[in-house]
Amino acid sequence: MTGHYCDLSNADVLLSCGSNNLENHPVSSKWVQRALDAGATWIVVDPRYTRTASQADIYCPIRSGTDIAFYGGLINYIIENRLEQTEYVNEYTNATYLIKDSYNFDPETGFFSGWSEADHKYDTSAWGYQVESETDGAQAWMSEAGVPKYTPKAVKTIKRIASIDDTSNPDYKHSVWAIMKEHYSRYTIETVCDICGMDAATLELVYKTYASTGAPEKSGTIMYALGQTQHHYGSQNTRIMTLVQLLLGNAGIAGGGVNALRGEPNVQGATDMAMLVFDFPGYLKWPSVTDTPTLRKWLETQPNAQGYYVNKPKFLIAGLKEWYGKNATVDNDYGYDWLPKIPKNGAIYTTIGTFELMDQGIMKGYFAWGQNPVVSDPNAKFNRNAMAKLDWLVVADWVVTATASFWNAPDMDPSQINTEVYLMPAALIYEKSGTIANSGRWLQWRQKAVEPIDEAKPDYEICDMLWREISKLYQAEGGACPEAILNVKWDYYVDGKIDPRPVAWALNGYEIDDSTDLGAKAPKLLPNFTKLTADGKTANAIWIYGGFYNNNADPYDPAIQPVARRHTKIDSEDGVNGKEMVPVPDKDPGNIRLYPSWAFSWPANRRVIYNRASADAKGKPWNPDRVLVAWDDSKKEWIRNDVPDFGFSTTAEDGTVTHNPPEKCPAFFMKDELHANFVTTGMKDAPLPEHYEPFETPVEKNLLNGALNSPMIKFAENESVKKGDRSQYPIVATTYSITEHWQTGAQTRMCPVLDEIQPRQFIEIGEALAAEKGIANGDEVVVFNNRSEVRMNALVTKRIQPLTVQGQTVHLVGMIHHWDWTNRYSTGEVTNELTPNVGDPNSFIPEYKAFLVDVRKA
Amino acid sequence: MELTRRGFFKATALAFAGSMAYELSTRSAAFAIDGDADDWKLVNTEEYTNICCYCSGGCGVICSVRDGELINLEGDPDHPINEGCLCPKGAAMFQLRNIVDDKTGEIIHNPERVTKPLVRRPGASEWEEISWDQMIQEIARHVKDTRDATFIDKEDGVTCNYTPAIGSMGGSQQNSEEEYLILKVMRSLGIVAIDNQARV
Amino acid sequence: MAEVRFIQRHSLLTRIVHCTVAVSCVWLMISGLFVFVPAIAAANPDLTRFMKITHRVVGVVFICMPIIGIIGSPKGVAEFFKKYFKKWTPEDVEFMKKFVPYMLMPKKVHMPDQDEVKSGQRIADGMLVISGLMMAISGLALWLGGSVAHASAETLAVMRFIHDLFFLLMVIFVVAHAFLGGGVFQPYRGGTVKLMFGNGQVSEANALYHWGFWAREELEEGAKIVVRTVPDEDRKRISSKASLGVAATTTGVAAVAAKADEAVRNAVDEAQADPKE
Amino acid sequence: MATVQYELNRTHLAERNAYAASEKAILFDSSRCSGCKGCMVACKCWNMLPSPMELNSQEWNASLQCPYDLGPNTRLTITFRELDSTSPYRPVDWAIGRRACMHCTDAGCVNVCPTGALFHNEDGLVTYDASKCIGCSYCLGACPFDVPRHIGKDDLSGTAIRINKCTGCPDRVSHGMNPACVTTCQPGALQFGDRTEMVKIAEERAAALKAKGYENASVYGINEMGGTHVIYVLKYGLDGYELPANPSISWMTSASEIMKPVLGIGFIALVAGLGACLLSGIGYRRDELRYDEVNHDVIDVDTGDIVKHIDKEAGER
Repeated sequence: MTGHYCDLSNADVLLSCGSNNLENHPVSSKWVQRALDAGATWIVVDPRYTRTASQADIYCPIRSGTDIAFYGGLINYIIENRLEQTEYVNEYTNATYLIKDSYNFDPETGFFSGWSEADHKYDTSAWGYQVESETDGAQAWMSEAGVPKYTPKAVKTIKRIASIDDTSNPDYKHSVWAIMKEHYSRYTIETVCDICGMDAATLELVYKTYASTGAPEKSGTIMYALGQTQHHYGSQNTRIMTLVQLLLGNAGIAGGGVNALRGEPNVQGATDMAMLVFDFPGYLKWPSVTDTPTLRKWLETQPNAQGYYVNKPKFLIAGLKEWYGKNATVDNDYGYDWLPKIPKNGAIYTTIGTFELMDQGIMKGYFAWGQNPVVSDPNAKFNRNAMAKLDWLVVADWVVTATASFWNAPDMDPSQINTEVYLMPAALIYEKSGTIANSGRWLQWRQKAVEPIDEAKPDYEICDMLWREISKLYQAEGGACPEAILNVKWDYYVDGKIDPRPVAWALNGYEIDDSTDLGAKAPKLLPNFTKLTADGKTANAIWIYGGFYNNNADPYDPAIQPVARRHTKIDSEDGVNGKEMVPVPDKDPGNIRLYPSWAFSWPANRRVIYNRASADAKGKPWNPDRVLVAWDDSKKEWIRNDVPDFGFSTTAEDGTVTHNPPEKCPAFFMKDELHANFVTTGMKDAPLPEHYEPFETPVEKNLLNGALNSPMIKFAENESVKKGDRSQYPIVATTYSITEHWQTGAQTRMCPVLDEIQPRQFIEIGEALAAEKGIANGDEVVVFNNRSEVRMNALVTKRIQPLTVQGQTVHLVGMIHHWDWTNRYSTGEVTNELTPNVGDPNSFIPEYKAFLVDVRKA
Repeated sequence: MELTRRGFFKATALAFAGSMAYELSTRSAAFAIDGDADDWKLVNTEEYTNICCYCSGGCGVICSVRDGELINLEGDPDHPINEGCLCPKGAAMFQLRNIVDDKTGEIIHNPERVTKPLVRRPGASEWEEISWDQMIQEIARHVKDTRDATFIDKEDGVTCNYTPAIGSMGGSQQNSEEEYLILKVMRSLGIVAIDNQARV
Repeated sequence: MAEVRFIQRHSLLTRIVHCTVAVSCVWLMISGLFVFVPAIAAANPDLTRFMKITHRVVGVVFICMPIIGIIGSPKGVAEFFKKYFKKWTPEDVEFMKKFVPYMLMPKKVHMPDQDEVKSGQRIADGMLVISGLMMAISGLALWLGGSVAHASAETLAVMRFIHDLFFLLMVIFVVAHAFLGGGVFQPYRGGTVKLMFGNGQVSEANALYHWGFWAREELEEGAKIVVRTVPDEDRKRISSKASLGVAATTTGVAAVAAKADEAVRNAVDEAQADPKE
Repeated sequence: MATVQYELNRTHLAERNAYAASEKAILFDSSRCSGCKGCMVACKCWNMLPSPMELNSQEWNASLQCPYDLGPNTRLTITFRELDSTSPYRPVDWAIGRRACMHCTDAGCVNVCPTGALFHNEDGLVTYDASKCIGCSYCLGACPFDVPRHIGKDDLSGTAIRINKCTGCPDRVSHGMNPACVTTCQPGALQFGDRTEMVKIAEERAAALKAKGYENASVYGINEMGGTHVIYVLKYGLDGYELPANPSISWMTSASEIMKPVLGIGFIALVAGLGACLLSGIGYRRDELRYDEVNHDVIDVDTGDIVKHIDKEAGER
């Protein structure tokens, strides 16, 4: 989320699209209701009339997988009716930037310019800016001792038009605004309805209502979740929401933003921590053979030329220092080469690809840390058969998950499976302490309440045991590249026992020298990430967490750290570190529910990111009742209810602090161009989101362009995918969660009370389709396609209505996916046996949310 | 039927004794509810704050603990996000550890949970128990064998130091400190196939 | 010494069934009161719970005994019921007409002769049988419907109403029956209590007073006549003083049960007619 | 790592609000309820009520309404009804309701409870003392909302069962906390407070819903059963919720209640009447008779007089 949960209450219009937020993020209901009580309007766009929809003011049906058409139509509606927040668009976005002449989109083919058929990818530089001039990007710190030598990028000045109304400018047609306007002009209400299936009156009401937030003082928020992202163009789905929010001036304001309601308790943390193939903690790039084979290459390509991200070298080098400790020096590129580099075919190592690797016999060993991919990954039947080719499998979990017992699935023969499987009993979340990041980026401290039962252990202890044993083996026996292992710093001990607190120091960042040993003595914690350096004198595992655990008064006491604040602040005389927490006088400055003295919100305890955009160019808030930051011209300083997301002050040599005037504070100061982007080169598959049909679509053609699927769809060519055709499988299926259960159900089906309040797996079927198929409510049905067939009970309901798409009636069914063959209280079958294992080229997310099936009565 | 006097008394006595015995035998059932309001459920409990383990809302919870055992778990009323409220899953977090036995009404550890290390040997159809030490030694050996056999140190002349043969999945359930340790172990082994629940 | 003639009116089986049913009925009433009267139950929940158990156990006895009786002597039961459905004679009608005046003025109002079962008796016993039956049915329904059968709340409410209604009737007729049958009422004194709680015999004098037609028939027929020799002073007592019944009623229902037990024992021992005081 | 209890400057759960007895009520606003069932779980967890543990043993009624009805261990359930839509902007009027004890002022269950196990507490809520319950089940039939259930071994003895229904969590309330269901409700569909305040909020909410186009929106519980202590805001009117239009204690139950005084009076009258008879009979001494079956004469034993001759020829008996 760019905002946070409580901030939803500040919205004038709320839009849930691709998120069944009341069911799957029930806490959002509290804040949505507060917004409604204050007079807000709530729109829910969903293929199903959900419990969420039942609370909304406006419900708009939509065919699964057509969100870009829906939002494209909204963009067209906004631009055509000039409902955008013009000043915002002119000041804070790249709408006035000029794009190269090489940019083009051909609706006939559905391809943008830059496509290489041979490489099967776009050359995204074809969508770049027209550069006016270049200047040297070197900064003073880059030449200090200890900083690796590299040539920084040149700072480019981009050609612009005066404003989006500068239509007489001969270059107007190359402006981002003109390109965008033309691109979405095809997305008329009629076309959108013909694609998405809703009626025009409803759609227009939705557009009109949401576009009303283009008024400067109005805020609109978009809540989305996996309904948006789990498509082979899921990243573009997310991007187009950003475009809408930027057009309406809803980004960076209270009650605005693009708000991903994330699905796992610490998936935000896992993403921050880069538990992903291509990332390094803190959203940096992991080294790869192709782009960043050396540290120098990394430093020359990854940081921006200007904007705050020019500091990325500091973050990477501090990260390497934390990784390798004193073994990382400027001479050995801070250990860069010990890190594994992503090979050329990196995408194959993401979740869908790993099962292909197992199937091919390449992947022989597998760890599952509290995850249950045998149930949660698409094409599950293929996956569990692929897993049978593993030599060994290690699962850390609370229960015997389906992943741990894949060999015991009803259709598997254990005697033929030679995988050695280890199940490590893990401690529950209240049987250990540590930090968790929520969707609103709040880092909060968990207190251990009870000892783990029996022999269960926290994951950190399991990790430690494993690492020490492996290190011991390499120490004793050598092996392949032992230095990559033996040079790793592993000193997270308190009194000789592994402990999350020293790890928290690492995440926060600390000063180092050669004698630093976290296991022996607490280091000097850094106050925040601005103190990180690229000279090897600071260490930090993840720069964005800088400042969450920074109280040097007692680094062993989490309770006096920012992460543990409870409407309290650290009591200190010097303003830096103190002994204890004291209550704050005002827990809600500005009355906009930022709660800055509760826990810590990364980055830098900022609650709403891009918050400079909440005020106009002169620093005057768009809405005086919802002030995040405001420029007080009389005092020449910034009023700060939130931590400013811009360089609001300058500290002189003598320590005096002066506030920077608004015109020197760009709103998107982290970006290379200091402006938010409508057209981008940052995505692999399109500079502007364009509608494509799901991999398995019920329609014959894409009404908006000549390509049915996105040209860059991943894994579609794999044999295991077994694409189904609309003639064979005419029904659109989608998968989703219900409020009573969670993910693969391993965790919730182990709670008898949850099995009691929702005991069965079901498929929701509209009354018309049920009648056509002779299915009565409660009947057992078989849902099938080329990949598998799954049995479950039908829940026949009025809440799913057939849609008319391109003149034909399209039926939709929805399946919950919380069941498998394991568990002693409640069992079912694996819905994901039906979902296609194809994915998005940017995020590699699978397309769970729109595929084809047929249904028959069992 | 000729019912003799003696026979009659015997029959009556048997019927009475039988039904009385039956009555008495059924009186021992334990009750889940003790209506006695005097014993406050949270008496002498210590409270620990924690964060819910389901969606990413980050709702605060309070664990009430007595004599080292979890007595109650509910929303943290001071928490600004959830203000003491919890959804059904969050409200059921107590049951991850302890449940009420539907036969006896007693609080028991959830029998579905795994609390001992287990191994499933190749070709076996059952789990067997194993010690932690033994399990860690075996896993470390597997990791080393697989890594050493498949390690690629250079690709097209570029140092790459990776193994394509091991994958690591997961991390969204752990605390951030643990995520870092898992990441550090896995990456340091040369694993590139690292993924978590972010996509599923 | 004098010879006194007795008529054997009730068989042993009849007496045993009646006696057990009577005792269990009393017990059911007492234990039922615990649920019926909130004050009693609220004061003693544990005792009430115990009473509830006994209510069910004794209820089983209450229901089973008549069934055992039927099984033991189906013909007897059939004959017994036949008597109750006999056509009413003018004397029967007269009896009913005179009943209330007679009860209030026994010295002045006199009853006509009666057959083996008086018309008033037929009504009273009929009501007792019906009440008992309804209590048994509704009781069983409440019991089984609340446990194994899971009856609807409405059914249970109806059953409870029936149980309460017939409890009311039962109380009235049981008390009246004891008042008269036990010989508390002065004109009824004279040992009729022994008909059910004793040897089942009625003296010639009592029989002639209560069931004139029947007594004379039996005496003429002679089959059921038993002749005993009793001391002179006792002869009077047999015919006119049934202090047993008086004492029992005045010391409470529980004492009746005790005395009744004693009476049963006496019957079993077939002691010579010399009721202990 | 040793367990360290960090002081987090937290208000102790048990000492949150000062408790003062007054007439209280739970407010259920169906227009805010998202049907998440968190309340059902919180109720079970706080009150330690078990759920079925046998594999797949929980019944499913092809509905989101699970369990479908209240049960021995289920004091609260959320109901779902799909009504025909009254707006073009939704396919269905989806009424989400709540079923649990209504805590009536004129509570049938309290009236019929023979042991006083069920009673109104100081806050006006109907709670019970399980130690006084004898499992008579009378409350089942007395409740117009079909709420009370019994737990314990469900067998012939009936001795092991006790009433089980919503108590309003008096233990929590007296410790300054809200009932478990109210505490956990994320969207604020459940509130707890002074009844007058809850009624006010409910009426305002119903008016606001009407203004928003929910024409059938209404408030339930203000006057029903003498005023219930659960006040409902019904978004789609009464039809969508499992609530009777005019709840009343069934005549059967009322009649049963009349039975007690009737019996008392009847018994007293009977005893009085019989007493009168007894008195009137004092001093009466009937003549001892015998029968001469040969001459068909009824003879007074003491005097030897023939009292009556039976003329057999004439058909006398």
